[in-house]
Amino acid sequence: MTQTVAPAGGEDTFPKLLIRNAGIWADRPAIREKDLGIWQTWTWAEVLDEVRAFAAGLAELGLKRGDKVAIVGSNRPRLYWTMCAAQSLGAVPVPVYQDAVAAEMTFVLQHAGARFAVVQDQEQVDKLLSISDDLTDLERIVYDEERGLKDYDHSRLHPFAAVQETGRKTLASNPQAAADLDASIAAGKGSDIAVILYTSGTTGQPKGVMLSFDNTVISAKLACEFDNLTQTDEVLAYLPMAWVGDHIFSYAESYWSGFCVACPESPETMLQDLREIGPTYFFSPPRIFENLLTTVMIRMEDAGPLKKKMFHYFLGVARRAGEKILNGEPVAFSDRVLYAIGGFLVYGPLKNVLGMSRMRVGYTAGEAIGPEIFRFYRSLGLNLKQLYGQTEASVFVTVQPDGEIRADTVGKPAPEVEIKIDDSGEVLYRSPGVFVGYYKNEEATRATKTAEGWVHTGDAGFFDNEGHLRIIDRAKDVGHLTDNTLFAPKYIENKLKFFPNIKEAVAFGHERAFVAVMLNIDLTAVGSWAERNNISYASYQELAGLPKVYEMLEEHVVEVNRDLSTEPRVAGSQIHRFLVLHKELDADDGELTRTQKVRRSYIAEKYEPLITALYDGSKEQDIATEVTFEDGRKGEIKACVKIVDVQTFGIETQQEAAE
Amino acid sequence: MSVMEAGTPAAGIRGAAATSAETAARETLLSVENITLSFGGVHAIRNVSFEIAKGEIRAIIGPNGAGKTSMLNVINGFYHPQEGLISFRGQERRRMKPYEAANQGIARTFQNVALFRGMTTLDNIMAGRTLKMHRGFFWQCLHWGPALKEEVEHRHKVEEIIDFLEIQAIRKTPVGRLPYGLQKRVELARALAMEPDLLLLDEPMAGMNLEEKEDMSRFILDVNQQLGTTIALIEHDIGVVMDLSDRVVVLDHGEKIADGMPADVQANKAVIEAYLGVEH
Amino acid sequence: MDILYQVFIDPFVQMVELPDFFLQVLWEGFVSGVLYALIALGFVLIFKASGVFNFAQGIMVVFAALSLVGLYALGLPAYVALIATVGIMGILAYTVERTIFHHLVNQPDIILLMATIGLTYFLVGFGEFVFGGDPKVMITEELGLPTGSTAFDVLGGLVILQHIDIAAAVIAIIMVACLAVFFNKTRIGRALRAVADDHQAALSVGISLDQIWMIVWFAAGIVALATGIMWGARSDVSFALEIIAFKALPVLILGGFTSIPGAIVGGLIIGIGEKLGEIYWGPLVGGGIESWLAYVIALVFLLFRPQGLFGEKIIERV
Amino acid sequence: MFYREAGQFKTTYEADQAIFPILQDRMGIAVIMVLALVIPLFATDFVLASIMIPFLIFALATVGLNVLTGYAGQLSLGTGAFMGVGAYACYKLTTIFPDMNIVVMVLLSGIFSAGIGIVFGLPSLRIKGLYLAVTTLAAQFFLEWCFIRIPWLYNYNNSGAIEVPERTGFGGMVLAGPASPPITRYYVVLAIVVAITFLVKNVIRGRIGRTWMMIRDMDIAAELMGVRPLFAKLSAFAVSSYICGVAGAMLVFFWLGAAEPSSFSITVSFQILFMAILGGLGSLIGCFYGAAFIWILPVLLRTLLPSMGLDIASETVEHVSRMVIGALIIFFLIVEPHGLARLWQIGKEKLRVWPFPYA
Repeated sequence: MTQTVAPAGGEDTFPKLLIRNAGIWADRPAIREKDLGIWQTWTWAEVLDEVRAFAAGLAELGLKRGDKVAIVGSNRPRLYWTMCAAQSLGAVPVPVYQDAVAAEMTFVLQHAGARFAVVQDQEQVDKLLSISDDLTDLERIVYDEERGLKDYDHSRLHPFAAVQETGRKTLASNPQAAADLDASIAAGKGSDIAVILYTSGTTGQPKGVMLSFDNTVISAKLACEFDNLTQTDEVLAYLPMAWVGDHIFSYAESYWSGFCVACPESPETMLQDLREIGPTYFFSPPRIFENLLTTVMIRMEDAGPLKKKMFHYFLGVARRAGEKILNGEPVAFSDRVLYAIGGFLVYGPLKNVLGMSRMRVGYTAGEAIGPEIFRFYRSLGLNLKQLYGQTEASVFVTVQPDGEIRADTVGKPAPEVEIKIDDSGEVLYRSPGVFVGYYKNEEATRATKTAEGWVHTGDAGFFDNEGHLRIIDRAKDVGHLTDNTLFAPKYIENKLKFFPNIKEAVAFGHERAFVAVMLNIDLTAVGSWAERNNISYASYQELAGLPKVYEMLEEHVVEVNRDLSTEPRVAGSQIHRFLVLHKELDADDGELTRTQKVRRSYIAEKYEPLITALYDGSKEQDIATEVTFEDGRKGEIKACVKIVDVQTFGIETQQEAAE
Repeated sequence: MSVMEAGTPAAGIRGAAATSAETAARETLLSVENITLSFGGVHAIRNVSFEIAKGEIRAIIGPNGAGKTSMLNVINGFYHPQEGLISFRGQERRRMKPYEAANQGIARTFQNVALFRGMTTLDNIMAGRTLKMHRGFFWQCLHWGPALKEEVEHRHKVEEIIDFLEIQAIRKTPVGRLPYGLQKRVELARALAMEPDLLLLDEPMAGMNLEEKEDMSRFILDVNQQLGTTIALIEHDIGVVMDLSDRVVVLDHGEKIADGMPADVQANKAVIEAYLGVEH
Repeated sequence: MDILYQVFIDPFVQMVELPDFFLQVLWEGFVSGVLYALIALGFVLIFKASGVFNFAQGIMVVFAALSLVGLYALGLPAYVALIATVGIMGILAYTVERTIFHHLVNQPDIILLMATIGLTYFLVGFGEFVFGGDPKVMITEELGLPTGSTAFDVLGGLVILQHIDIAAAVIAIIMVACLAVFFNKTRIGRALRAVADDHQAALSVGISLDQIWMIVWFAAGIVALATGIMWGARSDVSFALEIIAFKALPVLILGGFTSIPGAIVGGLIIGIGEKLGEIYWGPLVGGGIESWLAYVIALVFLLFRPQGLFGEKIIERV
Repeated sequence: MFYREAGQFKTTYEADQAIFPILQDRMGIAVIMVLALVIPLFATDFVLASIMIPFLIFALATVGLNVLTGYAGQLSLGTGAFMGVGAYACYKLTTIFPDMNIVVMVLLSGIFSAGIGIVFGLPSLRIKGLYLAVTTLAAQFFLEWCFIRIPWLYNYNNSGAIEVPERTGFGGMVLAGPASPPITRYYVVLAIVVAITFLVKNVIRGRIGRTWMMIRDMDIAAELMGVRPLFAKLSAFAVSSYICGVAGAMLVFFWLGAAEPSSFSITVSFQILFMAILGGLGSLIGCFYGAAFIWILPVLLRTLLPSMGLDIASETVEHVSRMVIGALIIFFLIVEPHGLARLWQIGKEKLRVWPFPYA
């Protein structure tokens, strides 16, 4: 670093933290990206240099305090730098889901009033240009990858490198510009809006959650202290940048504790990259863990019989002893020996192949994880914990402390978080991370955040005897059957989704006589099963309708019923009928949110005939559905969906609950 | 937005009128004049002349056995025509070794994938850099100092090509294990690694499915537009030829029967008789 | 200048001065050429039908000769031993096909070649294990082959022809004739040619590749036996004979790998050339050049005609 | 199973292109090197002189052949003769310069072998495959003939053989000759073999090695990419012959102590070829496996069979071991035509993706 940098005026904003980091960890890696075959690495000092150059370049292009900068693309160092560069100028970054279609993007960019957009590549540029008539505020687009954009009109398009180049020149030649930048950084304060994150929202239009520096910096600080994160940790940033989880874990915590963030080469190579980096701190929604487990099981199907036997034997040992050993509970000596052998033969290699060998702390959050999946990873000796959080809370509401990990709770209140449960069972919290408000949406802010700073989570839950919070479901989704039995759809769905063959499940039953479900098969798992059994199929639809597939799924459903029957609170909500949907639920068709959550009410509306059929005793039902193809064209598929009755069980009264 | 019209890389955007004016003004990169090639009395090519302008995509089409591949073989020095002249970048040549053609900046891919099957994707593309590397045996032995520096520099170049053709995921896979479509892409990458002025593609899309063809077309256009490489290609898929190429030469039984804009050629009666009407 | 004279003039002067000796040398060369040709014939048979370059052909010659002598030593009458040896070669062909080449279908040529080298190793070990390493004497008389010699007055000198050599030439001619008839007139022979031309086509007319391979290996075994008897009659039967297998390579280079007439012509060229070279030019460099002259002849030849005497010009395609 | 690669990522091309990019491999090779260094502390002179030294020398010769056949795709049956050239060259050199360090002489003698190799490699420009085998056979028999017929080569000895005189180096250490202790010779041989193998590995992973493999895999394409066949093939012949020559010189000076022309006969050529094939063409580690297999197995058979109470004549053991080797070659060709190195590679791959059956 040749240029002089203004003395750090504190640690209350990310630009100031960056200056601090560049001072104390100048030569430590700050961010990596797998590019051109190797992990290109930037130290904190280099990151500061890049960020300053870009900030100066943006200033030259006219970016002002208070402007909004949309960031569209997958996890790239340059896009992370953009956040800090914008914040240095007092502008507010607005990360946008990069796989959103143009129409969805229009709303966010319009609503945020973004003047600048920094995007990844030609695809995103094209997307923005196609809606540019609607984006009256958007003035400039900066892009990272130059490929294919050479011949575009560059009156308002700028290559990232060129902006940085301008910035560097300005900083070098114009002391005033450098001083202005330093002043702008110094002017930033904790109460400023640091970022606006749009929540996808299970219903209605997205809302822009405004988080201040205080919110994010303090949340990051508390989390780093909670898990003892230091500058020696490594993290893989692969989740959408627009998601609060990524923002806190891959950006805020990194700037606070100085750990290194690695960006994968491409989505296709994510697992390979994960394995190479071997992060020490890992954060993921349950879906990723589910997918990994599914792949593990599928890949083991092809192994030789002996190896398969050995694998499942040691998984059994792990189920028996693994979690206890991890929790430091007493375990029989023989089991300890077996577990050690298993560690050498199975768990160690498996963790290695999954890229989790070095994982010190892992979190699953975003939605409830199936207890079996959770236990599977824990039993391998991975310190996987659950976390309950929200965008509005800068992630953290509750966290499981080390040594108090249970599959069915989301843990104790995170540091400096207060929680209360209101009369209707809804969970409310208050913390330093609580958001400033929804951007340009006073009404929604008032509806969510009380005058005393309590935030409605919208989730129903309760504290158990040990002070752990248990979330049952979305408060508005928890319902009752006509006989007033509790009906928690997500609870049932998660049990179903534990089976690798089931990719998605939607349960119905509120104010109905019994519970019925719609299932989506997992094409990878069932397809591989079909291949092994020489069953040919031409399409997802055909595979999903095969009687053998139905038989297989029926077994799974019966299994879930048996399981439910052992839990008095939910035994009444056993599944009586099910069907297998003829198409995959898809975010492009609006059936899932961009974070892959089921949009229950939309589905109920869209597949109305099927739901009717589920409850009127029909054996099959014709349906026509509109689908959106990858290129945006629409089409219609027709199918005749079979409906199956399932065996249910009497309520078993078990006394093991006290264990 | 004006940006849109200029920028969309869709295949059909090259207006015929604009292109004809453009190519006329362009300088000639390679010209073949009155080439005749025969094997033991059998004429493979008879008195064929045409030229390839700098920066264009030139297609050579014709029915099976029309002499298309032989033509490419003549251009890159693998066959030596009995008669005729070839000039490349204004320099006449009559007889040259294939590696001399490579040296002058002519690269090619092959009808039947001709990858080095014992090597990985990365090594195959590195192989394309052979001509650009110069460190001698001594440094090679040590694999250190200048030799290592050179190796790393070229690896960097190769990685850019890998990035360009989006084959990162198969970087270290032995090419023998790759599916056919990817092998073709690696072959293109290997040819690009030579940084050629003239790239000869012998049926780059043979045996590919629709999606792979679309990918390959996009890559060919990208190569032409982004890197400015002049391309001569042989292709059977008429649709692809019409979309991709600026100008088309049609051969039949070793003779040239047409030469011109895709649309003109498509309307040419002799061509329709010789080629377009024939089922393959 | 002296050296030029010695190389280019003197040998020819000698040839003219002693024409009877020259004829004798030619005859000796012709006879060894016939034997080379017979070995090469064994190679060609197998190569033509299966594309295998059978390195073990040389050792099969030794093995056949040793079996014959060994069976005779056990007390079998000569002709019974001969028939039994034919049986042994049949078993060998069957075993080789079943245990080796059946499993190596569609492997690259080099792998097949290596397998035959492995086979060579095995047969040498096996042969020595069974028959011991000592040289044996061929049972020439017992088989009713002529011994003795006849001297002819030619060009003012004597040319001596060993009867066994004449017999060898005759047997070789008969064998080639038989093979020609076999290939051209019999169903199996035509099948063999079909296989050589196109494996797929042969399979489609219902010929089992396994059978074909067994037959050619058996045929090559019989050729080996004949070669073994002839060669054994001229010298001892021992594993030193193995070395003659290497001579087949230049013969094949000259004649082409798939041509029976080529094998004959090539064998004769090498046999005669080698003898002439040894006698007339050898002394210039201290003799013993027979060991490598054949290869150099083939090599020089290759440089001018890489495809061999009877091969077709190769047009490389890309 | 043993491979724990998570967290081993590369931030530079240098690290990515290292010979052993995986930490566990580096540890493995370090263990092997340490073992190789401490073996003399435990092994008898017999083990050193009759097993380890010849094993290393043959492994080096196999490396030489592998450069030519495995990497450049040029089949050679003349390895024995090229080794002979090295041996005789070294003998003459040390006769002329008796006071020079013998290790230097050994390394220099390879140059003569390389020269001869280039001469016999010239036909490879026009001749391919089996046809080329004839060229190398010509070299084999012609050179063998030279060793017999040119008395100058063996200093006009009556025996026609060469006897290794006592030679020293590195400050008076006796390195060759009857008085040299096996342990010294072992270390010298080990050092030379490791160093040359390392250099060869470097050549192979660089530009020159790639041109060899290009010629091997698809000579026409190679030429159209600017490889000059003349240079590629001849350089392969030169490097290969150099290594074989050094191996040949070591064979005589550090192992046999004396040699006659038959020490470099076609049998040796085949033995080395077997080592290369069994070990795996196109693999350096395979050379060591192949040499170990072909050299050590018969030694083991010779020692083990009698010790199992089978009282067999030594020549019978010889015959049996030939049969076993022949059968094993065929067996390996059927099971894995690419040799022990490929088996090793497959095994390693399995361990890397363990517990999964494939990646």
